[in-house]
Amino acid sequence: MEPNLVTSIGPIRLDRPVMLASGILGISLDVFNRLYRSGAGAVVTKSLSTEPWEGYPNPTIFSVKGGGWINAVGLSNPGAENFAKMIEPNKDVPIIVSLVGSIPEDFENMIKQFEKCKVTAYELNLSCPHVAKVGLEVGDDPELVKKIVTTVKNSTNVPVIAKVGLGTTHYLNTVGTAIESGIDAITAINTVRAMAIDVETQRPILSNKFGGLSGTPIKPIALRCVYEISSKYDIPIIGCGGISTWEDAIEFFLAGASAIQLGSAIGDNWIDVFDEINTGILQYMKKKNYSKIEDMVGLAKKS
Amino acid sequence: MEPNLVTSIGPIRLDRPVMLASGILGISLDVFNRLYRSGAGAVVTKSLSTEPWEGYPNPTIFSVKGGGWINAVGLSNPGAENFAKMIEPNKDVPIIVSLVGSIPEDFENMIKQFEKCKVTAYELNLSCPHVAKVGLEVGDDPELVKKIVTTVKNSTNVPVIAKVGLGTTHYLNTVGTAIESGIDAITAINTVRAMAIDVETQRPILSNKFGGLSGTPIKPIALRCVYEISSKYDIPIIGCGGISTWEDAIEFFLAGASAIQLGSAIGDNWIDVFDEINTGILQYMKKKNYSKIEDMVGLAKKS
Amino acid sequence: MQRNHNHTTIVTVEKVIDETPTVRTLIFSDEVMSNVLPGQFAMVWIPGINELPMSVMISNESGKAAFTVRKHGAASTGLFNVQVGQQIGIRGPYGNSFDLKEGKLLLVGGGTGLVPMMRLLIHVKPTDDVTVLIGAKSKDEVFFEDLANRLLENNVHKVIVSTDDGSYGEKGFVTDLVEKHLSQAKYDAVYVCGPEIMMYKTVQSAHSRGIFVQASLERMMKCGVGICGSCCIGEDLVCKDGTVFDGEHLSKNKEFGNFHRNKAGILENY
Amino acid sequence: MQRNHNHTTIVTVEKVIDETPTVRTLIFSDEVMSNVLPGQFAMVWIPGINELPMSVMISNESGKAAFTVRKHGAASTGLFNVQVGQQIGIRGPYGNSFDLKEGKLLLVGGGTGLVPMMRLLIHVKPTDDVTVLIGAKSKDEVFFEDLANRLLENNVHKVIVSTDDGSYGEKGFVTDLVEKHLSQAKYDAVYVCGPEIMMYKTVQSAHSRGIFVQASLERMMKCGVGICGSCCIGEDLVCKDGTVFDGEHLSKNKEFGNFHRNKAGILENY
Ligand SMILES: Cc1cc2nc3c(=O)[nH]c(=O)nc-3n(C[C@H](O)[C@H](O)[C@H](O)COP(=O)(O)OP(=O)(O)OC[C@H]3O[C@@H](n4cnc5c(N)ncnc54)[C@H](O)[C@@H]3O)c2cc1C
Ligand SMILES: Cc1cc2nc3c(=O)[nH]c(=O)nc-3n(C[C@H](O)[C@H](O)[C@H](O)COP(=O)(O)OP(=O)(O)OC[C@H]3O[C@@H](n4cnc5c(N)ncnc54)[C@H](O)[C@@H]3O)c2cc1C
Ligand SMILES: Cc1cc2nc3c(=O)[nH]c(=O)nc-3n(C[C@H](O)[C@H](O)[C@H](O)COP(=O)(O)O)c2cc1C
Ligand SMILES: Cc1cc2nc3c(=O)[nH]c(=O)nc-3n(C[C@H](O)[C@H](O)[C@H](O)COP(=O)(O)O)c2cc1C
Ligand code: FES
Ligand code: FES
Repeated sequence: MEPNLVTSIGPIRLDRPVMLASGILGISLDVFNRLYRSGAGAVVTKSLSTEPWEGYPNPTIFSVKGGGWINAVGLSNPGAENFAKMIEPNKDVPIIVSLVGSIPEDFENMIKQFEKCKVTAYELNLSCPHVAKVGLEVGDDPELVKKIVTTVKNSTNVPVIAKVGLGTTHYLNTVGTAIESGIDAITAINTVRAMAIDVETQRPILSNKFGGLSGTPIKPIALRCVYEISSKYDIPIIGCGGISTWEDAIEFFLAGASAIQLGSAIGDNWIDVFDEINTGILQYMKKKNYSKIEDMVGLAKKS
Repeated sequence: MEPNLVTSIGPIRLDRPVMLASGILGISLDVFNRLYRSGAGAVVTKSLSTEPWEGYPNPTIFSVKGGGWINAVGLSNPGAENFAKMIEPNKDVPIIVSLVGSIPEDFENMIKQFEKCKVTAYELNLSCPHVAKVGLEVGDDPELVKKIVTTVKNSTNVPVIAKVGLGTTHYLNTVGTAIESGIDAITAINTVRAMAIDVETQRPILSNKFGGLSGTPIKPIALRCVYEISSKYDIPIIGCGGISTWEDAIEFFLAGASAIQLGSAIGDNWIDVFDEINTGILQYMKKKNYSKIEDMVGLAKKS
Repeated sequence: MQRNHNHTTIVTVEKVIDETPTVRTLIFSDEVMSNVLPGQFAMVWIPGINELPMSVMISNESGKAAFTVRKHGAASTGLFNVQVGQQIGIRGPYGNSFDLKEGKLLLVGGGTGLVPMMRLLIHVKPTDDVTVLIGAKSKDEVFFEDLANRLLENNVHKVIVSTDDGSYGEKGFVTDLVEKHLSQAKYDAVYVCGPEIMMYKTVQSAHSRGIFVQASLERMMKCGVGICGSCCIGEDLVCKDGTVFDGEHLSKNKEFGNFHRNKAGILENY
Repeated sequence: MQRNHNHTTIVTVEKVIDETPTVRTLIFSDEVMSNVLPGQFAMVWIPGINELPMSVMISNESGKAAFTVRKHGAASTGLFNVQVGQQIGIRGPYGNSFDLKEGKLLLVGGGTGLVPMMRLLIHVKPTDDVTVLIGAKSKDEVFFEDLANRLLENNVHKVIVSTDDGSYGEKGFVTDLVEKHLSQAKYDAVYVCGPEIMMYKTVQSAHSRGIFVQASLERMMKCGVGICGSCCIGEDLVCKDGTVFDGEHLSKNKEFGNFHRNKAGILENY
């Protein structure tokens, strides 16, 4: 049988398993359409807040000598309301709307804005490592995670994903809390808190000093997180972190992810990366005689 | 004034600020002598336990495509007693003895073995991410950290360093606990828990499945840890993680480290790396008109 | 080791030239930047202040390059205020470049949009017949007129300035001049860089006549490398797909000439 | 993209040859490994079992290489049991190689220590006069005698086997043969690989006579890349500084011939 790339992440069904990660090229419907045509199975929007945010001043992104990027864009975004209006015309693209907020009501209010939109899922950003009062600061507080996930699950029938990362509370506990509160899937991981200093001018380079490390350096860390989550919990997982080749994608499937997201690879290889990875996955599936992505999910745990 | 490389890490005074990190080439006095002659300011021994350990079966080390290494040697070591005998003849090399254990008595007993040895400092490994019941599992338990540091400080006059890393308890809390308990300095960071899967054979590559990521990928993470520690606490810091060039070394000094350690760079550039870094630091100091390492420690926090 | 264009290089400003009360040119040594193509830009870090996209200006000394900056908000004013001897960080070059045609060429520039035009001029063939139209608000704001004449001294050429208030050169908008020139002679190609409305009208004038035209666009740029999305215009990313687009492509883009995105990514009218 | 020698490459075992009841040769295709220098080794991963250092054996087909393994503990038995069609992972080649001299050469090998010797033989010049001494416990354990003769068919050569029990070839230790040969004729160089005591005595015999001698050492190897330290002998790391050392250097090393380190890193007597 010819293999196909269809995958299910719990209630979410996608024609292709490689998505655009949140925050990368994620502010315009026209660009979403282009990425979808380029092979992305879904696009995750920039994390949206109740109000528009300008984000931090530049420099907001830094290219690490050893590979990867450190960014502190500071969650700049047009706000949920503006964004919802912009994507209203969307018919074709599976859009996953990423949300940040500090209290359950933030999320509830934002979801209301999207009532007229085709939304494939919501992704709760519980893991941005460089903005105060949202992201990781929320993810690190188990009580708050419980309240937010419960509230969001009560306000929508659209599937809800929690995105976790390395914070001060162990991400496995956050995953556990989210599952107890009814989450549909987990995205792991966000960027890892990091920094860079310029030796000539002797200053931190990013205007925010600290940022999030993404790209190839974090792949081995992200992979172990996916493996640890899938070993401990029975929950659909979306792997994210440093994926840039089809081999990387397969590693994440074998570790237990049903789909993957990528961002930094676009900065290195531009948007052709989606097609390259899709093609590589299909060839691998043919060689190993798999008909669907599911056939390989979690295989590395058997050994 | 001609700059020199002398540095003080609290009570520890070294002629050169670049040390060999624990676990790298760290089991033989002859090799320590060679590394010292090659430019290392001190050598940290392999982490020693009360009894000899064989460690995990091979594969115990994996070279990551994007750079860096994942290792799970499993703290193989000849045990404190054998090791102490071996280094007894040492006169020249500043040796920092790294210790792992599960309870305060383990550390106390090991330190007794070294009574006849010239030991520059003890480094308590509270952060190995891949061996059960020691390392991070100890570092993640604040009560245990308190007891161990207090016990060790009571059993020796030699300076004591705590080595921290990214675990389930936030490392900044571990640092705080260690400081309250009388620690003399902090080494940050150890390897970061990670894994690799072979897509052909579909298995985790390391025999222990999980290992610790070291080398260039973790540099931006280690650097932010040093910056965070030095911003929050007044404690001498030894920076460690992904350092492979003199620029890396300077970044760590600017972030607040008084000395640095390196390991993985040896796997990439062999032991000439010590001399290269020493030379680069001296040139930088000349250019910036510094006479001693201390002149640049923490400068990046001023901006 | 070859320089990775994404890694910031620190350079020292060696000379500062006041072009107008609000525009300065800062010269520095950098082999890579001295050789960028017309239309390419750099991300310029002013330590402690900001980082912003800048077209790379030519220098008359080899191995050197420059930025010509108009002071505006925090970032550009920060760069404007950089003194001789101070260090700035540069990464790039980024973006594509103009497609150089031969024959009768029309170059249209306004303000710092003249920067890529000056770099274009060092690439024209001696056989090209080149007309440069410079638009400015008033006499005070005119710069690079002499430079353009000097760069074209071996060509059949004209450099014409127009000011909105007529205080120098011809009176009126430079886009009216464009319309006039295109209706009076047959041009082989038109190149434009400047305020969006200037580019929009120039592209319209040329494209409607079937003349090859290219514009170098500006949009909010945070990363410069195709990651952050801040520079999108329709489905294009100016930093990766541009900055240079041709008239054919632009005439289908609904945002060109009408909208741009602010720092939060919200569409705003021009 | 060129292969990074530290990244594991998966290859499939294509053929297995029983050399003795406890020694097998496993052949696989790999351009890089087919061209390694004599003395170099690979780290060989048997998925799910272990990873161990192996000298790279020659193959008579181009583009192919092999491992000749004696079953011993878990790792080597795992490799010994790999079937045709099974996959193994390889990284390397690691280590330095023998310095090839010309003239009258003496090669001394025991057991799987013959592997680097066979690779040395494909590099000797047709004008070299080559003597190969093979040491084994008993007749059952003798292998590569025919291969050595075949590889040397265009040279003036001798291949002499000795067994401890005299069940084949000459009776006695191969090191006695070494002593005999070195005292009877003038050799230009001696190369040895095998059990440490064989290497130690061979080095002594040659070095004490001022003859150039090199040995390819074995030590516990976990990483193969100079990180873990498990392969140290005195101040040398066998994986990085070796595996080949010359007699001059070895004669000053107090551990050579006397001690090796076990898996915990404890010095043990040979
Ligand atoms: C490819 C490119 C080349 C450029 N070349 C030059 C040049 O050679 N000389 C010159 O003076 N200017 C140039 N600019 C414009 C310059 O980057 C902006 O004017 C400057 O960033 C404004 O920042 P500010 O903080 O001073 O102003 P702000 O007060 O922050 O903003 C003023 C306006 O400038 C725009 N802007 C702000 N930040 C950016 C940004 N990071 N990227 C793009 N636009 C921004 C916005 O439209 C904003 O409304 C170029 C822009 C681009 C995209
Ligand atoms: C550079 C080099 C090349 C080698 N080439 C060959 C070869 O071509 N053919 C062959 O059969 N053998 C070769 N060996 C030896 C082989 O690697 C060991 O015999 C094997 O690792 C033993 O492992 P085991 O688990 O089977 O035995 P164990 O029972 O674990 O150990 C048996 C003995 O082998 C040694 N040993 C164990 N593990 C290792 C290890 N990882 N590295 C080195 N020594 C070890 C120890 O001295 C131990 O006492 C080579 C070794 C080295 C260092
Ligand atoms: C510039 C940039 C902006 C990002 N913005 C967001 C965001 O708004 N919300 C979020 O959940 N993750 C954000 N991320 C994290 C990515 O979605 C992703 O988790 C991370 O980059 C790791 O994946 P990668 O290595 O493939 O880039 C951002 C990453 C980058 C590089
Ligand atoms: C093979 C290997 C073994 C290690 N063993 C130890 C150890 O025994 N004790 C310890 O505290 N750290 C150990 N580490 C961690 C290093 O000391 C160091 O913290 C880490 O590798 C980061 O530095 P690097 O990037 O310069 O290698 C080991 C690292 C490696 C690669
Ligand atoms: S500036 Fe970030 S995508 Fe273009
Ligand atoms: S085998 Fe690890 S250092 Fe040689």
